[in-house]
Amino acid sequence: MTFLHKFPKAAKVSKANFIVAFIALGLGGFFGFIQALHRTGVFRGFFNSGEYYTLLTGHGVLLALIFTTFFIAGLFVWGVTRSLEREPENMTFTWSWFWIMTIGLVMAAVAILGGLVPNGSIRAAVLYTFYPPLQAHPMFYIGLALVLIGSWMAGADWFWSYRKWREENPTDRIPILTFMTLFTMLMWYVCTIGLAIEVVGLLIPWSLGWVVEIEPLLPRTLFWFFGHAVVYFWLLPAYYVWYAILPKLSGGRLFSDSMTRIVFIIFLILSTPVGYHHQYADAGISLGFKFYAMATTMLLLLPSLMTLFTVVASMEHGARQRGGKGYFAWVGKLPWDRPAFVGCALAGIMFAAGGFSGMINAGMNVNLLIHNTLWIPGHFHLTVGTAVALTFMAISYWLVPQLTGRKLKFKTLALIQPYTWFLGMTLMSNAMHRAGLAGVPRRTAEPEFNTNAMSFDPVFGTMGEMKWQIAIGGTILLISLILFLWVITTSWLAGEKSDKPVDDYIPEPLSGVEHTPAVLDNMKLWFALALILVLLAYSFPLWEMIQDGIFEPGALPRPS
Amino acid sequence: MTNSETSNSEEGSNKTLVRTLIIIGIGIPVLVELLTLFNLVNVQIFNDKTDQVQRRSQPDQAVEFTEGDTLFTKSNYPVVISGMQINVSAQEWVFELEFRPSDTTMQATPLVKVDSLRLKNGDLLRRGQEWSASQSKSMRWTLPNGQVPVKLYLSGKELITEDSVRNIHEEVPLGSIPVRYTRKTQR
Amino acid sequence: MAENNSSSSNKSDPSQSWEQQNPEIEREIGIEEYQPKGTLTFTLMYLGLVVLMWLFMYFVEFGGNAPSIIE
Amino acid sequence: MHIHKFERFWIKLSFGLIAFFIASVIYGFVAMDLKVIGDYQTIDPQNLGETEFGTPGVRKVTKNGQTEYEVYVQTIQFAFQPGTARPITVPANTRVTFYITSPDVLHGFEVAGTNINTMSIPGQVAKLTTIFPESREYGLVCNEYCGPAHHIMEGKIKVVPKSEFDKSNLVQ
Repeated sequence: MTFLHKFPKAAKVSKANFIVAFIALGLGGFFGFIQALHRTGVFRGFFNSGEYYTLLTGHGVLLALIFTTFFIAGLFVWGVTRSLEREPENMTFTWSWFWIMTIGLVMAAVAILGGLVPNGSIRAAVLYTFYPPLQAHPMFYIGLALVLIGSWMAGADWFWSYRKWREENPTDRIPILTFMTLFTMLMWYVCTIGLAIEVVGLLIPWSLGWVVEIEPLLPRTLFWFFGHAVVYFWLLPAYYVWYAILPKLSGGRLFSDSMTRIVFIIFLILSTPVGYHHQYADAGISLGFKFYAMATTMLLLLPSLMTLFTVVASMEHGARQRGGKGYFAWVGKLPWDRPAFVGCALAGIMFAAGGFSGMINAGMNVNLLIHNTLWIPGHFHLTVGTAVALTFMAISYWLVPQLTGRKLKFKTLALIQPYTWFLGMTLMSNAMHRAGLAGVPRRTAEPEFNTNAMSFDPVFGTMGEMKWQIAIGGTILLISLILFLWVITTSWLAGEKSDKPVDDYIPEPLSGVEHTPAVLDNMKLWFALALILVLLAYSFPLWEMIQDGIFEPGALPRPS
Repeated sequence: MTNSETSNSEEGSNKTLVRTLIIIGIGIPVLVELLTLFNLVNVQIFNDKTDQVQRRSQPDQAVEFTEGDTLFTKSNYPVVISGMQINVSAQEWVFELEFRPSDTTMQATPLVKVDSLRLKNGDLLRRGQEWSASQSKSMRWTLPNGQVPVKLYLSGKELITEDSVRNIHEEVPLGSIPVRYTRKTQR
Repeated sequence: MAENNSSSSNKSDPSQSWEQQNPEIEREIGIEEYQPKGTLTFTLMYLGLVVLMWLFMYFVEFGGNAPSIIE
Repeated sequence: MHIHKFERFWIKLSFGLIAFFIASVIYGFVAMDLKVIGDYQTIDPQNLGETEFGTPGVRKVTKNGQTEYEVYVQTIQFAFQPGTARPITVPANTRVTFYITSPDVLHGFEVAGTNINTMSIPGQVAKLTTIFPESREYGLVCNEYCGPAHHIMEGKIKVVPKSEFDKSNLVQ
């Protein structure tokens, strides 16, 4: 008996979400490969530089917003169903959020890809941050709003299951998988307030022409209200995998249940009031609020550093149970021949590196050294592009067999895949960080100086060498992505049917829930605290911005 | 490729594979990062700014033409680039070029022609436009999105006598062309 | 993959822990016994590296990168 | 709650690390003159013509008996005015204050390879003061996506020795 046989309805929902996620991953990843060749100038024959931004928007939206959201939905359906041992309460409701999200995704994707139609009027080359006054077709914003509404309903679905479960189990502690899901969703509700106000309140009326002018700073600020918490919305499901599943894949048990819960609570509280750290270089926001955001951002290092300890300790526990010894030698006893483990472990290592460049980004003034340079995509390809994406891919090797009731095919290719991803990403992001230090901007089709006889001065090495490093890294990543999609597709369609395609048992933590204080499960308390901190960070500056009118000082729209 | 992980021969080849993967997949990344760290610290702290002089040497700049410059200066019918701009909208990129006769244009009816444009990506845009050098002329090209012209190929027909014509060809490398946003007008 | 071939029986005997049923696991380590000294070593090394790199990035790369915004 | 003593130690160290980061940022801000811009003023982006931005360029001002320069820059789709068609020319080792805004969309204003890096947001004026320590040319980059020709938007800052600074090009 595996998940499919116990919970066939939930398995179907999970699978539907995964299918959408993997299609978005394939398409978005392919766009990324084209970009790697285009912006380095290695090969610019696929598209013109003017069309580059359509691809860039597609890459960002499909991977950062669509792949993540759908995969997370699939993962959480699996986790909530499994840990509460109940199918979704109402399948009509469950399928309706899936279809609302999917319709929204299709609308956004059509608006973006419309930009590749010559002389077409449906365009959305506004990148995934869609800062006005650059204007996309209304369909783009409406699609995003639908994805958002669908994701809210998905969260409501999981809370619904939880309430029903609570009625039947009034004294039990919240199972850890459900706990992590609910806290991630609580954080999502807090941070998407900003996005909802921006998209529904400002951008949709504006793109439909009901209002003409827009004040650029207000939607930008509302975007970043959401925009940093969203990275934790991607990251927390990766943590979810590292806490709940990775210890077992390592041959051990989760080190501490209470630490896990504390980490998720801190993320709920601190994720949103940090948004100004994306606006250190903005006029119109006073230094005091920038400093407040830096302090909360730096405090957010704490849960990640705690995660580092707890997760590595859980892996070490596994390695020692497998016979590992010494201070360092135990690492060799970890199952480096299992793709699911290898992917998660390498993703974790990358996250440690990405954590460092994130610390630089968080430093209010040192941020200017790298603000909007290629360093930033270098950073988030380590975090969301590897820590999150590689974890999701790796855990698919373990989840998809449970959802389909089929064994994994091509295990050797599956094993090669995370290593190639790690290699490709190191090459690409290493060069991106270094190019960023030399001042090479992000988000541009042709980063070279065109008409002035100027050049960027790298600290060491040459621009040419970095360009090849990025292009080769991007190519290796594409190969890795193809391997992943091949393994998953063939296993999904033609894997050997089995009652037990993987060992899906998850052992109890070392320090279990019996050691965990009850207050940690008090969702109302932590949610209220999160709202208070958000109000402290945002109420005054937002109020100040709308003093002169919500759309003033107004700028005219510029169709992208 | 088999799914079995227990057979001994499989185990052996698996070990070799894992070792290779670790050496390539983790070894190279670690090496790259260590080299980066070493070079950064080495350049910044130990031989600070040795390449300062070298890095500012700029490539030799060819003479580039921009708005206001005169072409065919050696002939007796020079023309002036009186306007040059790229108008960019979401849908299309349009290159607009305007010539007027120079004050020193002597001959009344020589014909001048823009044969083609060389774009930055190397493509050639052929669409000849011919006019009399004694008159002003404006012309426009629709560019592939994102491309800018870097060179003009011109030719001139100079009447030496009543019935003999001399052809002159000129390559005009273009300097910085202003690129401006325009709302596309519906046509 | 994470499965092991004999574990298909692993919940059949509830008196046995997961570790006891898993042939890859040599010994079961309980919470009282477990000292994550390797983890502490690694995390301390990471901390040291981060501090050194921060000092370098902040005071050398950034501090020595004039002109800067002075007001 | 069961927290291993190693983990307790690690959490304490983590707090120390956070405090160290914040402290070094404050130290750089106060003692090393490594600042970021704050709030300055709003402006109507559709009527820049009536402000100093209507005649963008370098101006000479006297502050506290010292000669300083002010540079008003408009970032437009797809040029710095001034900066693209002709370089922004300023003297070395002199206080220069930039006022930057945009009439159309968001742009970036990055002096490549330096710590001068700010956003140009329609409706907001970014104000920053700096001193260029050496005479050389700096590349100017728009580092925020600003439309289909974003990659073409670039410019130049030319820093010349004080003695060679030509004041005839100043805006009155």
